[in-house]
Amino acid sequence: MEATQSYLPLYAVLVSLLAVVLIGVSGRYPNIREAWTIIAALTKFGIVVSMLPAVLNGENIECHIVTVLPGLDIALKVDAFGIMLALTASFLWIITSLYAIGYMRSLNEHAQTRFYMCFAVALSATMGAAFSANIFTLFVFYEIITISTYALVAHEENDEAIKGARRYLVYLLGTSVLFFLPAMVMTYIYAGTLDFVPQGILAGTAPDFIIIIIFVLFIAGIAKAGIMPFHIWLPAAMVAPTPVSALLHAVAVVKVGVFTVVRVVLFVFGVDLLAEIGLGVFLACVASFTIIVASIMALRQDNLKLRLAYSTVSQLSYIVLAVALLTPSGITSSVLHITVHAFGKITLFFVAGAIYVATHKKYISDMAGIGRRMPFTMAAFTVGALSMIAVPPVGGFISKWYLIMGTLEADMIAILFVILLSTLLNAAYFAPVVYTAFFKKPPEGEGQGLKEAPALVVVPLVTTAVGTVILFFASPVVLGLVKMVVASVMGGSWD
Amino acid sequence: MSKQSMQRISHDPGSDITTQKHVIRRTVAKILIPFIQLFGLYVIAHGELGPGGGFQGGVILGASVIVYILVFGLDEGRKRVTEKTSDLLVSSGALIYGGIGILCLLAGGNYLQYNVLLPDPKLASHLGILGVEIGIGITVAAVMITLFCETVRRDDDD
Amino acid sequence: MIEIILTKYNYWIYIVLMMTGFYAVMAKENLIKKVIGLNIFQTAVFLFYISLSKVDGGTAPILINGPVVYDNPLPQVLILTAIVVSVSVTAVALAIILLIYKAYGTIEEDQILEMNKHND
Amino acid sequence: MIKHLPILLIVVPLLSALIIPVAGRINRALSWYIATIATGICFVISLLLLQTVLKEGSISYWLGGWEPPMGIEYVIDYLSIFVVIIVAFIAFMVSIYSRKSVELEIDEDRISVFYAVYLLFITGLMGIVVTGDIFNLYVFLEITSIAGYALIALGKKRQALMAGFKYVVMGTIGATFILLGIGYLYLMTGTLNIAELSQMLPQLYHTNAVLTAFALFAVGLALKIALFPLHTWLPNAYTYAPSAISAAMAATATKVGAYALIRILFTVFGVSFLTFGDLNLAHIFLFFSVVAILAGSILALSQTDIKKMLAYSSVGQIGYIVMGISLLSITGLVGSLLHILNHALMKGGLFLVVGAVVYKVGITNIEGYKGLGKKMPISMAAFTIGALSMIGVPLTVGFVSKWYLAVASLEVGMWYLIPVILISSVLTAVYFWRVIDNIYFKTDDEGDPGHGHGHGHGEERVKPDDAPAWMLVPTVTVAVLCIVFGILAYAPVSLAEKAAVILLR
Repeated sequence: MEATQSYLPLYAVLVSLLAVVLIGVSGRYPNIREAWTIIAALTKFGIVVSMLPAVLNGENIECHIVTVLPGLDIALKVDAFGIMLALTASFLWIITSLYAIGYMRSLNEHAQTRFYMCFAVALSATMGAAFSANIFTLFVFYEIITISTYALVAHEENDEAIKGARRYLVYLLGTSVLFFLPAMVMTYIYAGTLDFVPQGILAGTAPDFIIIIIFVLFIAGIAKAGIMPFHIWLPAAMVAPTPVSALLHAVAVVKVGVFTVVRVVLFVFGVDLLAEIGLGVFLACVASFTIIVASIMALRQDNLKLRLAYSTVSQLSYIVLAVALLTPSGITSSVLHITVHAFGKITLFFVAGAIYVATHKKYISDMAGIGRRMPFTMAAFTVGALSMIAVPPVGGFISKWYLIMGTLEADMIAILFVILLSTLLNAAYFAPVVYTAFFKKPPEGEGQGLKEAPALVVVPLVTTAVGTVILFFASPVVLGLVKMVVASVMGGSWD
Repeated sequence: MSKQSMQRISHDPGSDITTQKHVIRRTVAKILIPFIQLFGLYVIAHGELGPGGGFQGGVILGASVIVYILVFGLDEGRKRVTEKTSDLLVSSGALIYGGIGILCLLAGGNYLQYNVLLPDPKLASHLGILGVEIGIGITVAAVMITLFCETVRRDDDD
Repeated sequence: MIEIILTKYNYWIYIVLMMTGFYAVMAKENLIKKVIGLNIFQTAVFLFYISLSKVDGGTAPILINGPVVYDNPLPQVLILTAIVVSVSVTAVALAIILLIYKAYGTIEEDQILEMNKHND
Repeated sequence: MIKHLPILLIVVPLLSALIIPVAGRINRALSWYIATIATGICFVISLLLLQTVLKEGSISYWLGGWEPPMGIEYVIDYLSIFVVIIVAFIAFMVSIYSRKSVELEIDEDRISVFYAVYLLFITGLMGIVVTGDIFNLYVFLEITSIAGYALIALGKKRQALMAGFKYVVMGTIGATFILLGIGYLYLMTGTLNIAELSQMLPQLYHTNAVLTAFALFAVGLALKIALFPLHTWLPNAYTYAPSAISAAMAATATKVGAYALIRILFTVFGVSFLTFGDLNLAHIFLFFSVVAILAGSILALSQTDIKKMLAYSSVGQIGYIVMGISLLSITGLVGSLLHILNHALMKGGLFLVVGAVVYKVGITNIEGYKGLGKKMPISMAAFTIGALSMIGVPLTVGFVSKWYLAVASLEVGMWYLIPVILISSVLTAVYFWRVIDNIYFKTDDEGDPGHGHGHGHGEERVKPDDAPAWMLVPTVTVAVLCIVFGILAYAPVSLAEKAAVILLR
């Protein structure tokens, strides 16, 4: 695969950092401040898109920034896998920015300047993570995301928020320092490099038990992927304002988490090595456990955002499970699901926020009949839910299709049952919401008629819902990109 | 140590010693002090060849002033060697030492390499060491005086 | 055993002295006594150095006429410096004690610590 | 003049220290100018020396033109220049900073005394690093310590006096042990020149006298660098000293002590001595370093005073430095040297910020930091950088040294050190996060009812009121360097590597 040198990926990262400064300077003038956010989001998306043709041509765009220590470089590299996450995140940032403006203004939130600044930092770091050329760079951006989103989670500054934010920080920072970092050090010692290479760098460098230790440390260290028992931060982080939950906890943070897992599995260990030691099965078991348990926990939540949070935990493990199958279809599903789930889940979170803006309701049991008053919102919710359950013609179906193919390829029938069971559970916890919203009678005394959230809130969520559907019909386009990823990591043994 | 005994130390010895009954002490001190000082200078000046030197001579010089203060009181002593003077002496003594070192540098030698100071290296060494000893002597004497005065001073003002 | 004690008596003396001083530093509450202990502690080491320089039958290291057996002058010079250091330490310590007395009205360590506890 | 740079490094601050009392009598303001110019010159000299050393290798200077081992020799090699630059830079920064800070914290009539003693302190530090004579090292160590005692006792609170006294006692005991150790080495070899000692000692490794000397050095230096459990003088000393001095001492004094430890362990005794007998002597240090790292972090957790918290954190960080030393590998030593630099930058910066808060708000307890993020945004940003660096977040200097230490401990097969480093990093994160939380996410409710939890555009109403530029500039410079050397770590690493290779030869 050829590589071209270019500063484009660096610009993609820096655009939003520049925006941070501009946002901070113009904090006094909300309109200008938010204009900067939008401009930065559009520019970023533009830059990412401009790199797409080259990537589709099979080129990698590389950008070496600085050598911190011999063997420790900050370097960016755009490949097919990275650009998928980058495209998803930068596109959704545009929409989320619009949504955030509507949401924050409607609720007249405080400290909005800080909010937008941290938001932009988190996005920069997400781009950086997507384009990281080695574990070290990825680790750096991973930590930047944690720290910048801490401020967003603690945004409300009340006791609950501080407590939730602290738990968030302790889990994410703690695991990354305690497990991720030593895993990185060990990788460096044994492999002598930290670069991502499509077939892995660890093969043949260390005895099996060391590989196992490193693997377990990596999986435990990447708490952002929400694998149990390191998922607790995710529900705790739901105290954040909804746009934060939406973008960061359905897209940026958790997606960087699973992205990192997939990166590490495919580009550090390599499919062959893991298959040889049998670590894929281990990871699949952990992920299956998480899928089932998180789904059951989601069933028990009455707070809509919490239910979505547990649903996220379970969906993230689909991605991990898929890659753990170590088969072409599994990896396809994994990479695809990162994007598909992002669109679906962000819609759902947008809806939760819209309901809160319009009616200040948080609990599902209070939402009886709300679908009549907020038809667009709840329709979008239904689309999102369908995507989670994987019903055609919504994007979720495609990735689950490949997942099931993957289990068959890998000959793991047990996993197939897990998937089927969890699909039922998904349906079980989303259906009541839809039912309550549309078919239950609203309580007495509540007004009738349309009471949608402001347009700036509703338009984005409808857009993402439509996006979910488009993903289904446009799946051949996306799959083209995914197949490039799969081809590279399978070492050409797959057509 | 009790509070009273501390006060006795910081008590100005001048107030009751200046009375007539201490006439013997005062007379003896007046006779002795010049000789003590002369001896101090002797010791300083012979530091380069014989036993002695700036430290020892400086202490002896300082002691002479301390004797004076013990006998005539702090106020009287501070009139002779004011705070300003002793501070200046502390610095200037050490500056003489440092300055000679710098002179050696300027003359093209290493720091404190006296023999480059004059055409005759032997003479230069002698003079250089003598100068340094004088500087040290001044500093040590002044430090002794300052330390003593600071210790016995009674601080009513703060 | 006896021989060791007798021939290395300078070591024994310095160790006994040193520990005496150390004891005073540790055990005495009075700050001035602590400083005295500190001085004894240091002086013991000076004594050790000086005893190192002694050459049997040597004279003071002053060259008068011709070569004679004389003591090693270097440790003595070193200790001269060390004494200056020690005097400076004592001076600083005493100055601090004076200030402590002014601030607390006592120089007993236990009382001072008690007062500090109440202050915090 | 290049030839004379090593001695100028000492003479310039020394003579300036002597001029200050005189000049201070003419005009008080002069003392600050002299101190700043002197430390500035030192910094320039150290840079010139760095250039020379990089070009020519080590430099030797014969004091008074006497040839070593007869005369005193000043040697500047890679290790010395590494530390010299740190000391000179921090000294310069702290001098600039002092202008305002000292004005507030020191009585007016003591200001020139302060600067004079401060320069003496720097003189001593420079001397320790530059000298090639072990007795001279002792003398400079004591000059530094005595100046340090006086500086600490200059603190405003009366507890400063007791802290200073405690430091006098502990410091003097340590110094006396070192003196005694020097005596034993002289007894065995008849020389005081470090280079000559290192050549003569290998034949004497088996003697008890050399072992005794080693033990005495170990204890004495452990006291000077405040290695747990001999750290007891440090917390109070740093807490009650004037702010500028807390910063200067935290950033330089223990670092130079660590330099002395490295010099004596590796150059004087030699690495083969440590593993010569049945017992690996380095393991003793290793044990105490682990205890220090953990105990320092845990003790720091329970503090309510921020200066004390930083002081205990220093105890832990010294553990890191000693750990790197006692691994006896090049990577470990590089980590140790890097941590000397890095900790000087981050802890120095943190103490500078604390001083700025004292200047503006007058408090040092952690509770009082509530809402300061809006009041003093620049200072607090510097604090945050320092804190992140202490935690060891990548792209800050703290990460680089921890990385080296972790790699080194794996290299020598001591994987069990990794959890120690990690746990202490987590603890560090916890105790710093308490402060960060107060700074950015809590508001001072009693302070001003106008802001606080009010929704709307509350944040625009708090007027930033940061420290004066004289304090901000050095603080920010140090903080920025925390990041610069975190990213461009290659520069210090290459120098440290050169030093480590020579030391472990």
